[in-house]
Amino acid sequence: MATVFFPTLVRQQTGGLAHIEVSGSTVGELLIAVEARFPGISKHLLRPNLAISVDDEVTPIGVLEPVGPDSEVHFIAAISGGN
Amino acid sequence: MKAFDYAAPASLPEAVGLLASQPAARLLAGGTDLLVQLRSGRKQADVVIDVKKIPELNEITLAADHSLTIGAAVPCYRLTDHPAVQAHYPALAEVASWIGGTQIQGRASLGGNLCNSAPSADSIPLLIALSASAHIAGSAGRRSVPVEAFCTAPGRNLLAPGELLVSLHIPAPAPHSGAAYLRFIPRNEMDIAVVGAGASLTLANGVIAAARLALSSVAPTPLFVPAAGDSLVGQAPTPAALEAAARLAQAAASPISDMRGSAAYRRHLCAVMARRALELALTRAQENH
Amino acid sequence: MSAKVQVQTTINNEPVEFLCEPRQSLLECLRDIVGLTGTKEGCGDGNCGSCTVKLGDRIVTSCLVLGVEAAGQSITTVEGLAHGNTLHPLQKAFLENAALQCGICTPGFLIAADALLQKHPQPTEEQTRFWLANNLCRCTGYDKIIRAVQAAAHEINANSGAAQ
Amino acid sequence: MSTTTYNVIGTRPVRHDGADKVTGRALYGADLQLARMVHGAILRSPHAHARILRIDTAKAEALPGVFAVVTAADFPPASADKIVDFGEGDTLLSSLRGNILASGKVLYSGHAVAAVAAVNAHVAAEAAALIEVDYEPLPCVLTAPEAMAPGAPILHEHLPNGNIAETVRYEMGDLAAGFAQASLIVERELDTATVHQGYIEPQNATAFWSTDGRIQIWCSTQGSFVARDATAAVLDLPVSHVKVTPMEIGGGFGGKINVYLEPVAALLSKKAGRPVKLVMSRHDVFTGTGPTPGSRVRVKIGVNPEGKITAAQAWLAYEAGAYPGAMVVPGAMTVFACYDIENILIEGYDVVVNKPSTAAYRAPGAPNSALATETVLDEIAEKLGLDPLSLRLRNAAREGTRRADGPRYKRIGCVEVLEAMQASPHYNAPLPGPHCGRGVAIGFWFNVGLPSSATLSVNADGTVNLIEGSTDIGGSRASLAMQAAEVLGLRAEDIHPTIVDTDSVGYTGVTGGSRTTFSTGLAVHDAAQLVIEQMKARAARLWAVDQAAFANGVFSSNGHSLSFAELAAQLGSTGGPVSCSATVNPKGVGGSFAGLLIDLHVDPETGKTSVLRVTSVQDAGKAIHPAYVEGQMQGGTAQGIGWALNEEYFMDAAGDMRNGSYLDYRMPTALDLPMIETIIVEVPNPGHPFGVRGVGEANIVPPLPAVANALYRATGKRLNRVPMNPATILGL
Repeated sequence: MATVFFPTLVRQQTGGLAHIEVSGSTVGELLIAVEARFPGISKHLLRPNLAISVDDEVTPIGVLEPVGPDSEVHFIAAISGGN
Repeated sequence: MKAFDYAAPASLPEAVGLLASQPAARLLAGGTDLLVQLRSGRKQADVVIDVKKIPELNEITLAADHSLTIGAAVPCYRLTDHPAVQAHYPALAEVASWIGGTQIQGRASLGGNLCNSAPSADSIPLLIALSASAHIAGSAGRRSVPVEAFCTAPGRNLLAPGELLVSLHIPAPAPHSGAAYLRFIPRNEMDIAVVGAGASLTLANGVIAAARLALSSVAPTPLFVPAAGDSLVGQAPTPAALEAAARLAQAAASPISDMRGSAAYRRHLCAVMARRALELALTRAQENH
Repeated sequence: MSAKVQVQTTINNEPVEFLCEPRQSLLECLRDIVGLTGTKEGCGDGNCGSCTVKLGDRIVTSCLVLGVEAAGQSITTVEGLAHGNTLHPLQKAFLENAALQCGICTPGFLIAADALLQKHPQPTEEQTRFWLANNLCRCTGYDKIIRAVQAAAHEINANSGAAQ
Repeated sequence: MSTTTYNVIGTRPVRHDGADKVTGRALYGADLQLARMVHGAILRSPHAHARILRIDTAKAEALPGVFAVVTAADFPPASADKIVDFGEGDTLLSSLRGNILASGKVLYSGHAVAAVAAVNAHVAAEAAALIEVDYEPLPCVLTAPEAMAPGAPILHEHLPNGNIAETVRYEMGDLAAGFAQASLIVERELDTATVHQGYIEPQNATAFWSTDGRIQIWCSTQGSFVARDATAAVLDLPVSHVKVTPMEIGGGFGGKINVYLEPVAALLSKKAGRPVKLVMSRHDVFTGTGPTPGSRVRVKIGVNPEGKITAAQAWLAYEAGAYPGAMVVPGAMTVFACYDIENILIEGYDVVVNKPSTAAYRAPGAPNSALATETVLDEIAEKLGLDPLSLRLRNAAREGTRRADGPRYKRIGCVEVLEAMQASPHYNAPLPGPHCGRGVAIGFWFNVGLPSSATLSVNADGTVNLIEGSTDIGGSRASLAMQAAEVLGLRAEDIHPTIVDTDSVGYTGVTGGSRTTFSTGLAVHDAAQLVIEQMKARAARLWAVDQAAFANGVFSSNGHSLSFAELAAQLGSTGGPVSCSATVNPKGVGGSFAGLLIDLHVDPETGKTSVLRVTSVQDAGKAIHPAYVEGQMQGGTAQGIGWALNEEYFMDAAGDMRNGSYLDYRMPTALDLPMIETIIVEVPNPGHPFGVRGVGEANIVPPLPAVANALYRATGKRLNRVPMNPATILGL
């Protein structure tokens, strides 16, 4: 089971839960499981300003990114940058 | 910038005549203040009169007694590079190398610095300390005023309509005299004095025979503080005496707070810069036989 | 609009005549009328040095000179530094020392440094920094610019020594 | 550390655009001259906060020589809450437009209100002054703490939480338990002033709106595609209707990502029927573009007697300026990013105030927050009697360390940077005398990936043309060409890089986020490998063999061999030219750590600081062109020192910037800095074939706290405000 971590401010939707273990072969599949547990949470996670990090790498393909059974998924602020 | 005409008279009478006939004229020497002011809209002109072609305004003349006449349009670099100025007026050569940067010094003049009449002008406290006078020409003739009387308010001076500054005259330095100008700026160059101090000091028989002190950026005009210099006359040049004179200068200051420094900071700096300028003037006086 | 004025100058050793309004700066005249856009405008008030040109025997910020004032004078801009296809030692030293990043301040630095080396053929670091203080660079922290000026001075002196 | 040997990478060739840039031939945006071109000027608000009651442009339009006048009313209609996203995060269209030309209210002094196109810039300025605007001035609010206070003037009615546009929060472990384990807790609050990137070339844009409905734009931008997409969004056009040609760019540092002039020049061109050029004045750059946020940051750190951090807490409020989008999120993400800490709470607030809408500036948000963390750690080291670098090493982030925002680090170089600082000659040299102090600090920046494209075309003479879309701000043509040359077995000089318009190359993200050498470099690397594959096939065809090999610049098989150039000459007869493209959107971004050592002298009577010695240390992953890596480190260090000591937006109570010129903004001159020593650390990034991390940004993070720490050592005072200028140092 992969672990999906919730950003601190999204934990209002999870009753304070910081992470959850769910099954799936892509981030998208994991999110379907997460949404089933916390209806409406996806719109707080899938925002243009949030990047999806799988196993500590920001993925450019978002919900299409494959995950393994030990994967960690984070939703982190998208960084652009200045020089 | 609004449109204007340009004239470059070749003689003083021609310039005076032009000025008299053109009420909205502005004089251009180095242009390093004027063009910025015209571009920003702070000043307007119908005609800009370039005074650099007038011979009298372009001369540096060291008389036999070492008194110095500086044409109002002489750019700073010519003072810095002038061997006689370096020899007899080291503080003047120095201040001319501090106004703006290298490029600005290719254009800016002490005459322009005086006529711009900014409270922060670097050269004015030194000119006051050196007892310089300003030679003025107008349709009513010529006159001469001490530099300390020249500025009347920020950006204002006693030039009447139709008058222009011809030259600055500095009397011959006394034996055993020295002068200095020091300014405080947060950067090391290209900055406006938060506080500046000009000092001159003459020694005779181990005591101070004469002293003059003036400050910049601490009052609506460059500030001559006669009491500070007077307090030193007849005294031995001790640190305590210099410090006391500096305190008198500080007491005379009425600084404001702005983007370049708070009133409290400026007031603090008055005493520091005045004392340091006196110290350097003293060192030079002691070296000047 | 005031009547335009015909101005005769020598720019980079070539006679150049241009027609300008009295309010136009030398910088505008060089860039917009003569077409020499190598000289840059960074501030318009003489504080960045990007528009530095040599006017007569002195460097000036051309934003603070009127075009009409240049009448009868000779002007050197960055376009006039190289001899044909041979770069000036300063230009070469700037390239070899990576003394430019964005390059916008470079023309002004080159003209100012050229004047420095004419006054002080082997300037100290302090002299170099003091002379160039009217030229702002925001990319390099000045380190490589100072090194490039010193390298160019060495090269010029070595060559002039060899020629003697 | 890097051990691979390369032929080209790591050398210092002359940059490809160098000759153009030292001879004045390089064309920057303001240098562009087009037939029938006219010139624009922008009218800006004199008020920091006011309602616009009426704009009358009649007098301006009537002035001889005027071709067009535009206001916000000229934007095409769009729904008020439309959101646009052009790859850099989402923005409300109304905010984007509102900052370009104000509508309804002006939100800062300098806010653009209207624009004019006229026969020359002087007439345009005269016409702009003839536009009549009636304002109803409103109270303004200028700092984050004031804007967050109850009863503060409200900038945007649509924000649900007053002037707080966004809140960010990161929590890890058990903060209370962590502080309970601490034997020493230090808490400090520090303010920083608004500062500007200070690029020497003012913003400029020239636009021509053609009769076929397409717009061509030439401008100074860090990202031609972002400029294209933003302009299209603002003008409600398909992106394919806009073509952006990036001109040479005179500095950016993050400040030339946002769009200010391009849509205005386009609107003016549409009305005027001619190309219109807009060039900002220096004052406009200060007051009308995005500086980087002022901030208030509070940091509390607890340590045990061994100096291990047991808990860390931060509270950050950043000034977004007029529209949401302060850099508080990256500020919060980086505040403790250098350290391995179990128990963390970080709260951040993005606060709108009546100042120019802020923009990125080199590691945006990170210097503000690192200032607090690194000065608190300095105090802790002093109180524990520990060497400040040893304290940091004891807590340094390593591979596997979890950051407060969630992910764990891959291979990073934080420890290596600290060790290089400790071993440096500078750190082991004595201070020169009294009133001197040495400060140290470190900092982190993520760096970014984002899409990049490149095309390589082999010339018959054995050279290769490189077509790319990353504007070259600091030598990236060279660092990209060198990566191509390394793969192709050529010299850097054999590659001819050209930066082209948005119609002529695949999508390429901004030159920003320290990403160009990494991401565009990867595109170049991939395209070069495709070239090699195709050329190997040609060699095989030529020699009638199944396959050919390529090594060290030579194609070979069965005793045959041809150099790259020799084979290039035969491409025409073996099937035609070879040209390969690659577009990447990479993972594997490697973050960079940087450190600074600085020695200062403070004049105790005036408070004036002199910078005596500086050493900048940074993990580059792999330095492709070491001279330009050093250049980035030196430049970021100089900017950081300027920020620390003297730079600031000096605002009066009415919200007017009183020092909007280079004279009074006080950026460092050549006389204000010593030589800047550099130590390049190379811990290769496993996510890049050459190990590149990117070096544009992390170097500006340590200077603020390093200066503060050095000032403390020199004066005995812990200052709580940047700039730490002479008056601040004396408390006057």
